[in-house]
Amino acid sequence: MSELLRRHASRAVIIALVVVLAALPLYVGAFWLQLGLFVFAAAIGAIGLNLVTGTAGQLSLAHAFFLAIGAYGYAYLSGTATSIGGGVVVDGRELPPLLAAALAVALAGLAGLLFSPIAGRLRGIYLGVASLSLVFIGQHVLLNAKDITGGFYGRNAAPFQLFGFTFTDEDPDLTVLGVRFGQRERLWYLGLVLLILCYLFATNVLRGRPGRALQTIRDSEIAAATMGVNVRAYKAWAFVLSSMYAGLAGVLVALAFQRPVPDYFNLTLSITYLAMIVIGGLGSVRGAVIGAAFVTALPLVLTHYSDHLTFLAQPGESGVGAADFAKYVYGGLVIVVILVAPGGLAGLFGARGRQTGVTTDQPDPTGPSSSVMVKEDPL
Amino acid sequence: MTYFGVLVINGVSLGFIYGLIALGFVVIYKATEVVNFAQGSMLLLGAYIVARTHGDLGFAGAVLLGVAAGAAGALVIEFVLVRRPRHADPIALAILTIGVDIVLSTELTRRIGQDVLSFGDPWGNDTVDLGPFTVPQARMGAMAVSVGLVVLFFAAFKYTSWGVATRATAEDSEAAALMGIRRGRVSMVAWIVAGALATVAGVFLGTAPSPGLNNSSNLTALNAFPAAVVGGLDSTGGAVAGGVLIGVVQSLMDGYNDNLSFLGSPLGDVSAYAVMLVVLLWRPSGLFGTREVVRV
Amino acid sequence: MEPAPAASGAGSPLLAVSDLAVRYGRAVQALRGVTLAVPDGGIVAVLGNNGAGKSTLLRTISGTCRLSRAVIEAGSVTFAGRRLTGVDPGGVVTAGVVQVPEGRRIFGRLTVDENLRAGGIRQRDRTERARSRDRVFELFPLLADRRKQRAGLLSGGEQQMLAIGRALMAAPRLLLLDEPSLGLAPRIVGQIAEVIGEINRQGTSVLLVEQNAEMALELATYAYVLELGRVSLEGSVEELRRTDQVQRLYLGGVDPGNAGAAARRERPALRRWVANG
Amino acid sequence: MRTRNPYQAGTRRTLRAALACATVVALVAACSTKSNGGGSDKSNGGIKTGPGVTDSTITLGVLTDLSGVFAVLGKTVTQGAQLYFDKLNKDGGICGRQIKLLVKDDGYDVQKAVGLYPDMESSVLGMEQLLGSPINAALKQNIETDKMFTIPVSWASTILDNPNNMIVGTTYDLELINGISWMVDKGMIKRGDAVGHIYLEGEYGEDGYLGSKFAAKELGLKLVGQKITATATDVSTQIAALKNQGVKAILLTTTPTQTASAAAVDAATGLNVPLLGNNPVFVPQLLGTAAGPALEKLLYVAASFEPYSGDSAGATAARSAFESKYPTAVPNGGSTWGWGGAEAYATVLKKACDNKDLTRDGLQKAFRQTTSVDTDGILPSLDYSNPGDPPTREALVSKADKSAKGGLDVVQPLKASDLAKKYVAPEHGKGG
Repeated sequence: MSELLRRHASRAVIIALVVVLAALPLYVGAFWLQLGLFVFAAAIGAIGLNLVTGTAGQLSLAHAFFLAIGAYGYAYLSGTATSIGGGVVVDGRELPPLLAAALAVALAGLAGLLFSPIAGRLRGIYLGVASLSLVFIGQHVLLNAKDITGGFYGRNAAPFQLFGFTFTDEDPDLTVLGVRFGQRERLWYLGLVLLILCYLFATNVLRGRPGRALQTIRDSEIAAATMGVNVRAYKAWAFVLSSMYAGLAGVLVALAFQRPVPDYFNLTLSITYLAMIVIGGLGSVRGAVIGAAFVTALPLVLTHYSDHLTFLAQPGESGVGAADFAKYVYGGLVIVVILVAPGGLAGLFGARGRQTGVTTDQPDPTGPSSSVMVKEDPL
Repeated sequence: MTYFGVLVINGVSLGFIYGLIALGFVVIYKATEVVNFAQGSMLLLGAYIVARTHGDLGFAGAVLLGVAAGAAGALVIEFVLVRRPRHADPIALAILTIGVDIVLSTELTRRIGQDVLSFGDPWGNDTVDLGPFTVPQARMGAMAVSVGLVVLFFAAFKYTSWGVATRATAEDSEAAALMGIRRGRVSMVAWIVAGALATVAGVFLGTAPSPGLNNSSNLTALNAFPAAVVGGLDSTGGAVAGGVLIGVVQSLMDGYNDNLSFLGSPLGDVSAYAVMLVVLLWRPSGLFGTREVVRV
Repeated sequence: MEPAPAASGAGSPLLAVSDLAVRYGRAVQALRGVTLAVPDGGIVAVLGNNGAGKSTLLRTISGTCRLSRAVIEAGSVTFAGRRLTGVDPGGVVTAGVVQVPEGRRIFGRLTVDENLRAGGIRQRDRTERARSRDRVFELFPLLADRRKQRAGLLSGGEQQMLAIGRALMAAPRLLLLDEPSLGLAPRIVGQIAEVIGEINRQGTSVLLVEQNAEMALELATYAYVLELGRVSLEGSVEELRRTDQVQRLYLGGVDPGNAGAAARRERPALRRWVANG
Repeated sequence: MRTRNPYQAGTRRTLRAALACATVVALVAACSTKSNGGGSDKSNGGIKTGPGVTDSTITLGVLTDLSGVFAVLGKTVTQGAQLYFDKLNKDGGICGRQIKLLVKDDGYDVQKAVGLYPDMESSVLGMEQLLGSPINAALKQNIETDKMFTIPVSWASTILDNPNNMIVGTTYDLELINGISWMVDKGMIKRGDAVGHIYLEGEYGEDGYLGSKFAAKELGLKLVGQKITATATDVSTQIAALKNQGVKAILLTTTPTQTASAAAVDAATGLNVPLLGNNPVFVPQLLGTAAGPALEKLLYVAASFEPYSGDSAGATAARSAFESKYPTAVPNGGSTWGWGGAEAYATVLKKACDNKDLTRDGLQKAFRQTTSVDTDGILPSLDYSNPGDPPTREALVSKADKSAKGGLDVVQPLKASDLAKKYVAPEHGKGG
């Protein structure tokens, strides 16, 4: 009975949240909308990383690379050949934006698939370090494959279009309840819808057979194998799915930036994504969203209000400014979460705590798939 | 040919510095199964102390203090953070060290700002002539000290009780515990050693031909990652060999970039990671690492 | 029931385990109130099937049960009048109790010498250490010949000797042996049994956990049978030999056609091979 | 989300207002502030005003790096600009309005910059400073859409094609062309010599390389390029490669740390050839390092603005203002340039005021009418009437010198070489 009630309450909260988010563009200014776009993109990316790192327990630092593939894939496929400065001309495929976006996501998935033989061969921390190399190789390619990426200068991403409706400031001019709907307002809804779809898909995946298989792999690959889980195939599949999520996040980033530049897709971005899922709570889809919102919004919001936050050094003063402070907070939170609150923010806020399984550092010793039982069965 | 020789010498001298950092990764990994992503910050911490105190203490005194500080910093990380969740999964602990790195490197780079901090080292910009090659004295010093430290390390690892205890723990921590080997102590010493080695590496990274310590010196630890992994994360000899290999590869790729222009440029940084990826495809546990023993 | 100090008959026992209850996680109750004693200078055997709680018992004594996240719910372990429960493994070794783990668990990448050093690591006194080493080489001359060899290259029997030798380096007063006969040829098992007897004659008490009841009952003077975490039977070896249960389950004497019992022994052995391979 | 309160800063509507708008169609435009956030042009006392302009103030945006890798540059440039506007405000401001800087720190992080830009967009008339090549590239689209008149802290010729950008000074390629011409004049290098160029991956380095390529071709030099990443701190491999080619001089478009390493290796390996760098290669802190003596012996810097120690009236005024406000700070040329840039921006604002049009379009128009910005000698006279062309082709050469304030001493005053006058970059003429 109370379980039923709780589920209803939880659903009500989520619906209320969605309604609020849908209404927000009517009230808030450009800064918050831009921030929201970043949050939607980050949340989609974090859900993806969470599938591979939180649920399947495979540390990946390559997320920035897959985001870059999504962003540049979209910019290239939807773009036209243009001169972008410094005598460089970028090529483009001029595909319809929707098709370009879908192909960019597929491309990111393909990259994940190509990497998965390596991922399948490597265990634990070796995979984490190997995935680092994708970020460096990716940066190198972004800077050197100038006729596709535009090099350091980046390249424009074509505005998104859906059945003739463009996500720009005009064409058609759109006014809703007296509020002019420009590019940011329109992209806001695109991001929101995509996030909801990605969220639902991920929760379904995790609730079903694949989710259980991934958790088993995380707890013990050997145990999973003896239980008939095709470990290699599932690991590859998790990587592909995770990179597709990253690819979609990349497409959104390209749309939000209007002009993706290589500098963005660096190791720091990968680490930021890792921080998101740890802070939110490893293994939890809701946690990934909460973590993404927190980590993305914190530095921007602190800077936005830095005039009022007297403990922060104001621009030009020496001392700890908003940017540094944000880093202390989220670096510190990563530490604190792993030390004392393995469920992350989702575990603290959520009524039922961890939603889709336990965290990596506390395998439940009573579970049938747990490594502890297999390892220490007191025979 | 002389040019090739110069590149190799540059690569080897840099490679030994990578080797020192990589050795730190490996010794921590062996003792605790944790990959320490905070190694770059530890390097920055020790070197920063040296740079700030050499005026008062002289170079040697500052280095001693810096090494002590680097070791103490590592010990604090080990004690407060890594030891507490004793049974935590190594991946969670690796992420934890990433958190430490974010906080520590933010603070240190903020303090360093745009300064280029020198160490007041005795070598300055003097050079040594080795036949047709001219090598900065500081790099010769780096090589000599690195070789010395590596030999010292290997001797300690081979012959001291700590070395035996660490290797025993790395192989079978429960059996080692049954022998009365305290894992906590093994792990403490490993972190101290890693912190000290990182500090020494940091000082050499900031002496000639580099002008000093700056706010991106910690990023060099990112080159020591491929070094440690190429050699094998649990192979101490592999760390040094991997460091030298990566140093030489980077130097050669940069030096012959003109002939490899189809690969784009610059090639130095990316080549380290490309080499690592190739090695891992071929040998998933690195060149000298042992294949992961799977216990059910 | 107060356990009889058995053969020695002298005063309080060297090791006393009383009412020990140990649990893994929430569900698995490994020990449910075990009480046993090892007299000074004696050899005591613990028999039992897989899952009876034998390994948990040894882990609890040696202080390593925390490594596998077991929780001591009740009871105590006392050694030479000193409480061992809550003492870390290093402290237990210093107190004079050393365990030879099941499956030998020698350090294969270390040399024979280094394995012995690891065993003697808590022995600070140099001359004591040398004396222990001499004693080990006396017991196992073969190890002396191979001291520079990597331990992983030794044969199974040699590895078992090394595992025992390694434990002796800490000069224990009580040696805990976890299935020393496991996976060894009968001839080797005989040799190992002889050495254990010799070690005991030199003054070290022994707690021997075995599935190989034949060997255990040969060596020991007093024995316990563990079943599902409880002591189901105990007594002097002569008494136990005569019980049907021990006959049937552990010695396989009475009913050679009992396929069930045979299978029961087969399976666990197989499982361990998988586990340690 | 932290955004549920509709009354938070940046929010100008309420639900009620929105509903009212829906019902009163005629009022839609008036109540929808977002739709005209980019240019709510009003007429005020005969002066048309745009966003960021009130009766008493003109607010300008500064999006800079105060906590990242270029924090020191961002800080001193901002300080220089603020000092100039302080002086200007004391003298009565512009159009009777005080100039206010709205400063935001992006920490040289692209996402932060893109996220903070909309925060400023509606409350500033233009951007007095936008630091960082990747950030300028990422915001290019926004700047164009919003017609945001901007001074980029970058001297790459690639940004000339953005008509909203006001480059203060000449571009990296022209700095080097002038510098190389000067070296030839001084006899440091001659036709047929090999010259090395170590340059950074990215806009800055590659723009410098454009200039050296041109100069080498025109002057019959053999150019040997070595590209490096920004995080490299040891350039001994690159110097070895250049030594192998027998170079007679080395050009640098690098970070200061790399400059010091280059000087140290250059001297230490006995190569001892002169070094010529672009204006960002040097910070005075380098002279305190072990590379100090080598730098003093070998390093020349080409720039289109005076160093901190410059003796023009403008540089002197900037210096004395800086010294009295920040007596303990380590000075560098950033504040001097910041002062000059602010003066250039103020020149355009004054022209817009004369035109009675303080809107973004008005600023744009005034910008193109600006044919000579006079910064009292900090910079050469700047002419912005030809979109896509650099405002000046002049550069000066200074030498590393410990005894000079700010560490640089001018050895060749501002001058445009014949080669510089002839040079056409790929972007030239493309603006507007």
